[in-house]
Parts: sequence; C-alpha cells; structure tokens
Amino acid sequence: MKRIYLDHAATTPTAPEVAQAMLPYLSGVYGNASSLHSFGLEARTAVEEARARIASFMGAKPEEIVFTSGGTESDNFIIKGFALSRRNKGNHIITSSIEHHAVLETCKFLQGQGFSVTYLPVDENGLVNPDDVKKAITAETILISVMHGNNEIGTIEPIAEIGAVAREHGVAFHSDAVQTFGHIPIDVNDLQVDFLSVSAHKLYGPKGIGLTYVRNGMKIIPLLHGGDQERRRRASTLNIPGIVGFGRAVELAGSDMRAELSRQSVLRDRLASGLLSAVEDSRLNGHPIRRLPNNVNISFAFVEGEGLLLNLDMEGIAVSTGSACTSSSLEPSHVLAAIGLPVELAHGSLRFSLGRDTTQQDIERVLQVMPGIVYRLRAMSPLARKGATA
Amino acid sequence: MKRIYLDHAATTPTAPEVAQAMLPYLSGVYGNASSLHSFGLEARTAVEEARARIASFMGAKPEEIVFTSGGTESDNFIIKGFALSRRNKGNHIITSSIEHHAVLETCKFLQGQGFSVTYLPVDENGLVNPDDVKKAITAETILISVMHGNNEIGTIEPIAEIGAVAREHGVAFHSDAVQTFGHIPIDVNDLQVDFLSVSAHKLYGPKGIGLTYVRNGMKIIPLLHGGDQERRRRASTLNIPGIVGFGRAVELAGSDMRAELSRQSVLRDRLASGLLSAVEDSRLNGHPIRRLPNNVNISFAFVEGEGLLLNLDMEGIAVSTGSACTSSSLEPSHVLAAIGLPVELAHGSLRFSLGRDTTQQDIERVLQVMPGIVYRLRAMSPLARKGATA
Amino acid sequence: MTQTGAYNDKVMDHFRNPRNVGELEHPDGVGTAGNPVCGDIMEISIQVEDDVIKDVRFRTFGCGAAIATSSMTTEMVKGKTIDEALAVSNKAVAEALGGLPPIKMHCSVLAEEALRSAIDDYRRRNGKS
Amino acid sequence: MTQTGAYNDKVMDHFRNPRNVGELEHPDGVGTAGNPVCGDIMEISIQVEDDVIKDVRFRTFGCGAAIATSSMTTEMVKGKTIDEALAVSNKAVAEALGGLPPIKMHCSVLAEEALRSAIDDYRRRNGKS
Ligand SMILES: Cc1ncc(COP(=O)(O)O)c(C=O)c1O
Ligand SMILES: Cc1ncc(COP(=O)(O)O)c(C=O)c1O
Repeated sequence: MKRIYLDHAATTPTAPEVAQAMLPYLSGVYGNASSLHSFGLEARTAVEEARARIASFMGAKPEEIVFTSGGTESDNFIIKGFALSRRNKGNHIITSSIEHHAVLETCKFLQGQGFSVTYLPVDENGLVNPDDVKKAITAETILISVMHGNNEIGTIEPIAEIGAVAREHGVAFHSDAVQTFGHIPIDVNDLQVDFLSVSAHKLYGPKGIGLTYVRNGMKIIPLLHGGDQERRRRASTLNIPGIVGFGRAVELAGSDMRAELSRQSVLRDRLASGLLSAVEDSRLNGHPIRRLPNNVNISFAFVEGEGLLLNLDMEGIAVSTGSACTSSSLEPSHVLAAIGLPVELAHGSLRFSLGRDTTQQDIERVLQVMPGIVYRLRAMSPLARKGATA
Repeated sequence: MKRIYLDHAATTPTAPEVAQAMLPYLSGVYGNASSLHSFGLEARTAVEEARARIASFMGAKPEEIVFTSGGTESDNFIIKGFALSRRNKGNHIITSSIEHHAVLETCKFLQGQGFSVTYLPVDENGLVNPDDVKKAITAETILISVMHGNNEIGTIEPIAEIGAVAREHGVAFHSDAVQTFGHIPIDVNDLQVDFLSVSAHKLYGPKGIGLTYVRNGMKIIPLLHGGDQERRRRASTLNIPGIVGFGRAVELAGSDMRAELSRQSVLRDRLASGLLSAVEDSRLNGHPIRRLPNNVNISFAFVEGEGLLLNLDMEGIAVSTGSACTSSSLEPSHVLAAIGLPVELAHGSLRFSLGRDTTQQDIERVLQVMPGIVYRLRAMSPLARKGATA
Repeated sequence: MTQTGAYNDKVMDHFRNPRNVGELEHPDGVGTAGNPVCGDIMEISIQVEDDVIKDVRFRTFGCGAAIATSSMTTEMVKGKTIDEALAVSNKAVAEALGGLPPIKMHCSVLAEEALRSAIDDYRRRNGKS
Repeated sequence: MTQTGAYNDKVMDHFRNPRNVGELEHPDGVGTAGNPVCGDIMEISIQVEDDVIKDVRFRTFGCGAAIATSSMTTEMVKGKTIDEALAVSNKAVAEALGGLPPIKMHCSVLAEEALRSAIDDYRRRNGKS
C-alpha cells in the first residue's frame, strides 16, 4: 500500500537535493565557522553563501538573517528579546488569538514577567482586522506579532496592512512566517515587517534549523547568550550542515514555489469540495480564498478527530487533528475556538496539508476512503442523529 | 600536504558512522515526532531509542534528558530557567571565573535582571576550590554552576566534591560538561549534579544538537516556550536526524572512550613536553595532571597567538588561540587571566586539541615545524630579548 | 497495515472492531458519562437478569482510547453480577488492553463512569438505591 | 598551501614576508605604539635625509593584520617626504592591502601611530617641534 503523507504542515520530507547538499558537511567539511584556520574558513564560506541566498529570497540583507534552531526559537528570541530590550519604553504587546503556541506561550510567560498582552480576536474565517490592531495600540505598545499563515486553518493574514499600521504608529512588527516561507512569495519590505520567524523543516529543509529576520537597526537582547556568533545576536557553534541544507531548500523553493502554489491550490480545492460533498454535516474551516495553498481543514460533525486520524492511518494516510505539537493535548484547538466553532465540531476536525509529493491520485484516494470512515465512527457515536449517514 | 586538525575542542569531525546513522532520517523517515500517525511513530521511536542510550551512558533516566540545540542553549536553559523558577527563593548564583561564555554571559544577563552572581577565582592551575564554593553559599544561593572540563586550558574541576557541598547545603548544582562528555567517564550520581550541559558536535556527533540532563524533581522554566515537546521543558519540532546522530555518537564513545582516553593522553603529554623542550620561554597552562586527555595549552613568550595560528595554518595545521567562539575577540582570554598569566603571555597562547584521528606522526610534525615558526615571529617582535632564539 | 503510534495492537483491535456497539431496545438501565467539551461522551445500556448483566451495548464519541476502553469494558462486564461489574476498575480495563499511553489513562475512566451510571439507573428503576 | 580564513592574499603575503623588519643601527627617529594588553606593539625606526624617509625598519608584536599593516606602511612611506608620509592614513594602508576584515581595521591604526611617534622623535631631535 502506498503511504500518503498529508501532514506537510507538521513537517515536510527533506528534499533529496537538500540531503545531498548537506552530506559533504556531515563528513568532509567539519570546521567550526568561528575558527581562524582553513577548516573554519570552509565552514564560514558555506554559511555565508547560504545566508546570502536566503536573504535575497526575501528581499533582505545577509546581515539581517540570524540562524536559529527553528521556528519556536525564532518566536521566543524575537518576542522575549525585543520585549526585554524595550522594557523601559513600554510593556504592551499585541498579538492574535490564533498564533502558534510558540508565540502564545511566550506571551503568557511575558505576562508573568510584568508585560501586558492583547490577544486580538479573529473573524469567523480566522482573519485579524488591521483596524483592531490600530485600536489596540497604546502609548505602552512596543511590539505587534501576527502570524503570516495559520498552521491549523490556513488563513493568510493581512500582514502588509498590519505592517503599515505598525509603521504609522512607530511600533515594531513581527510575523511568524513558518507556514508561508517558501510556499508563498515573501518580501520583507512589501510586508513591512521588522522581524520574521522561519523554520527550515516546513519547506523541505532539515529539522533543527530556522532563522529570524531582524531588520537592520532593530536592537534585541539575545535568547542564547555566549560566544560572538551571528553578530552577537545568537551564540552557539553554527549548525553548518543545517544551514547549508536550509540554503538549498530555499534555492529549490525559488525554482518551484510559484508552480507548486498553483498546482497545490488546485488539489486543495478538489480535496475540500470533494470532502464537503461526499460527507454530510461537514464544514471547511478557515478562509475560503485567503488560505495556504496546501491547507484543508474540515470538521466532521458527531465524531472525534483522533478516531478519524487512526482510521486514515490504517489506510496509510497521514493527517493531523490540529497543530502537530499539541496533538497530544486534550483541549480543543484554540484556533478553532477563536473562529467560533462549537467544541464538538472542533473535536471532529482534521487538517490535510499537501506538499510537493502530493498527487491527484492521492487526493482521489482520500475522497474514496473518507466517507466510509466517517460513517463507521458515526455509527458508534452517541451524538450522531439516529440513522445519520456519511 | 596532509592537513592536521588539532582543534577538536572547537568542534570534532562528524564520525562516518554518525553521518551514516543520520542518512535514513534525512530522507526516508521524516515524520514529526509529535504526530499520531505512523510517520510520527517512526520518528518518535528513533528519538526514544537515542534518548535511552544516551541516558544510560551517564547513569540517568530517559525522562531526565531534554534535547536542545547545543551546549549554549543547555547552559542558557538551565541557568536562566532555574534562576527564574526560584526567584522567590533567592537571587544568588555561584559560578567560576573560567566558565565558557555561554555560562558567563548568561550570568551577566541575569545580573541585569536583579540576580547577584559570585564568580569564584581559580588557582594557578585553573582549579576551583570546593571550600571557596562552600564559603560563597548564602541563604540566598539557589544555584551553583561549575564546568566539568575547561575548554581552553583543559583543567578538570572537582565536580563530585563541589556536588557534595551543593547537596549538603541544599543548593542545586549545574555543570557544563561540553568538553568532557564522551571523553572521560561521567555518571550523574557520582558527580552529584542536578543539571548537565552537553553538545553533540564535541564528541563526533552532529552540530546543532545537544542536551540538558535535568534530575527528576527539578522544576525549571523553559527557555523555548511553545508546544508540548520534551515534557514541556523544551518546545519545537524535534531534530530527528540530529538526535539519532547524537545517539550513535554516544554509542561510539561508549565503545572507544577508555582506549582513546589513554591513547590521547600519551600523545598529549608527548606534544606538551616536546614543545616545552623545543621552544625556549614557553609554558604549559592548566593543570599538569587533572586535565582533558586531548588538551595542550602553551604560551610562547614574545609573540602573538594569531601569528602562530596563521603560520601553522599555512603548514596545514589547525589550532586555536583560545575558545573558538571568541577567537575574533581582542581581549586576552578570561581563563588565562584567571590563572594569573601576564597579558603578553596570554596573547601568545595556543590550544592544541587532539582527537580520534590524531596520530603520533601528526604530533611529530607539529614538533618539527613549531620552533621555526616561533623563531620567525620572535625575530620580528619588539618584545623578544635581543638575540632570543626559539 | 501500518502500525499506529499511540496504541498497542490490542487497543487498536478494540478500536477497529469494537464489541457490543449500539443500544439495547429494552434496556434495564442506561447511563452516560463525559461531555463534548472534553471530547469524550459514552452512552451505555445494560440488560440485567437475576443480578447478572446479560447484555450490554455502547456508543462512544471520543479518541481511540475512549472507544477501545468502552469496548473492552462491555466485554469484561458481560455475564458478571452487578457487584462484580462494579469491581471492574478502569485500571483493570487498561491492563486487559495491555496498557494505555499515560496521557490517555484518563479516558479509561469514561467507561467506568458510564457503567456506574447505568447500574445506578438500573437500581433506581428497581428501587434498589 | 591552504588558504587562510581571515585575510586576503595580499595581506597574507605581507604577513608571511614582511618588508623592512628589524631596526636601523643609526636611526634619526624611533617610535612605538600599542601596548601588550591589547596584544599589539609596534616599534619603528626611520632614517631621514633632506626631509625624505630614506630607510625604515619595524618590529611588531601582534596579529596578522598588525604585522601586515606594519610591513605595508614601511613600504608606502619609504622614499616619501615627512609630510607625504604623515598623509599616509591607516585607511590608505588597508586599501593598499586590498582591505582588512572589519574587526581588524583597528590594527591598522597601530602602524600609523608608531610612524607619527617616530616622526615626532625625529623632529624633536632636530628641534622642529
Ligand atoms: C506557525 C508556526 N510557528 C512556529 C512553529 C514552530 O516551529 P518549530 O517546530 O520548527 O520550532 C510551527 C510549527 O510547528 C508553526 O506552524
Ligand atoms: C565548555 C563549553 N561550553 C559550552 C559550549 C557551547 O557549545 P555550542 O557551541 O555547541 O553551543 C562550548 C563550545 O563551544 C564549550 O566548550
């Protein structure tokens, strides 16, 4: 049985080209990029090539890129580091209620440290209203953090508009672009962001490497104190194979992003409409149009998501019940709650996230098995209307 | 010309077996360890195998291991996280004046946050005196952090004795074991530590992965907030290839550590005594006996370290002038200052750090070229006594 | 068939082929437990003769562990006296399933509670409580 | 030969084969700059005839950049008048070397300062200051 991976929002397969590019740095070239000798130079050269390539892909300058260990570290670094560095200027942060936990938990931590945080609501499609951002700004506001694309429901936020509001009020602006970078075009100047978080493993790069875009002139206290690496913004020996792989992944994205964007959007729409018409009492979550090209999030009434997931897994189909990192959590998704979805429906939601390797046949296969799975679980659900069918 | 790498304290070559072990996880197996489906299971299984192996290597339980991105993150995580979690109990931290910057800069940061830090002196060999630790403890003391093996001069600290003092006074104890783990035997119970920091790339493992040992029962605020990974102690998608490679590196250390310890110690002593007798006005820094099996740190009077390093590099020999991450810094090493070395001598110090791949011939080659290099630089040094020779 | 992450084979068997699904037409007692907020609801109906549970049916809305423990519980109590059935703890059910992931242990309480509620209902109907 | 990290080929050439190393036996002016704490010391001696620097020698304790800029400075000022020599800035020396890593730019000041000090000495000896 061919396994079908539809959980690219959790992590993507490392591209063969990426693994290939990393190999020399796993064996032959192993210097520490900080070392003065020739081994160090080889490492440093590889890092700076990757940095330049990645920077130019987002319209940034090489020195504006700080490599980190992933999206979570980037979010923590920016939000904590900037908040601490501006403590004397103000103590207010604005974010949205549908951010990734890496942002939300960091904000909660800061609340315990004396900061005050506004969690903006979203509309039923998951959109943050730039006017709400504007209204939330006070004299104390130092930072706005709104994600670019939501990892659960796929809604793409109006970042450029929020960025304009932030600029107008002289407030720094961070966006978690973990789900969008390499998938939809990003230019830091068009988006008017000061900080961006990115994680390589979401774009067919290696796990354990990410980056923060830090606009020139933005001062920030490091999260990792220590050596002088990354212009003293992030200490620790550089992860050379990771950075090289990240660079290659970005290069690949540069060559196929636009084509994949349209290809996956078509498959996405086929999957969504197919499921909605094949399964009664189901609904699509997230924005109908402003959404990630690879995201389909559907609620199936009367049944619980894990059961659906396990049944699909038995068919070799991998999906997610929500944000991967909290799939072991019991509370229904905070994102689905924020768009006003009743809890029973939230519990019965699945995220299908497509990727480069997803084919039309994969989609047809899902459409073929899904109704039966929902039907079986509904047959044993006390919530289903008597005689309800899939 | 065969290149000779004598900078293993900065970073080690990734062992071929380690790269081999990582390969399947760079291509075939790519799931997110948090995912419920079969792709996630494969990833999770690999992680837990590595965790169990690494834990047993240091006499710890698997759940006491928290994977991080490296030694710097581990140091920052423990020191900041524990300090914050105990803020209401006290605000005093004890450390030594020869710690790695990852510890020292973190402590400085905490001083800015209202903590008070005692930096204990060391003797002329770089040893911390456990009695000094005892005397420094006050009712406010919450944490003691003393490194296991010093990265510059190789001195091995009396960790078990300091651990006993810490226990006796009910103070938590952290040790940065980045330079010792996998090189000399470590048992967390013998050492009486509550926290340990380790970095895989120092023991022939991959860059960008490390761990923190957190003794069961020790509460600590995360450095990376976000998802539920690592029992909520460190959020972020797990770096599966990194963890698998780390596990393999520890397995290799388990099989050859004791043999390498004696083999490298012999080479180390040959290199040290050879240099001291071949080059006038040179001295060995660090403890004559209690030192890392692979560390030789020598001061060559009247010359500056970078010049030595560049000349050696032209001969294909890679060494370091100090801690790799600050080799671009202008100040003389804080470690050499702490052992009382005059600044001129500190500026003329080189660290040779041996490894698995170091041979007797490599050592002889260094002994052969070194006197000439020192001689040439002394000939152009205004500090050298007229007519001084190497 | 691919192996799934969270559960062992026995749990997966009960999840895939749950025993005693549905509801009895003329139950002697019915009970429910859980609530949709937690993502767990179980309905159970029992048929009792001479203090012995002759038949039992359930419906569950919940995760894999909730469904499997529901199924296993019905199997374990069928043919037992009321008192014996009350003595079947959620731990015993979890053990009979070969263990549950720690994070899922709370799910096993669902079936125990629903069963108690059905037995209470039976006793109430028969003036025993 | 392996390429080294911090410096370009021209810098490395001056580092490996520094010009005008040593000291003049009968200098008309000597100067020093730097101090061992910073890890940089340079001594320079000049021979002046008709206001022209006829010969020059240096000794330097310092990093590769310090040695290379010392060497390049001596080359650049040899044959120049005192005033022309004073006009040779550390930036000009760095440029003549094809550039230095930013972190090493401060080293290039060493040679400029030492030269000034030697010229001051020369002028003092000749009652010109
Ligand atoms: C929107 C978003 N932000 C942050 C993260 C965290 O990234 P990582 O797991 O690489 O730390 C993720 C993925 O898990 C994400 O989807
Ligand atoms: C003693 C010590 N601690 C911490 C570190 C930091 O480790 P990493 O660079 O892997 O973050 C190092 C190495 O640079 C070290 O030698």
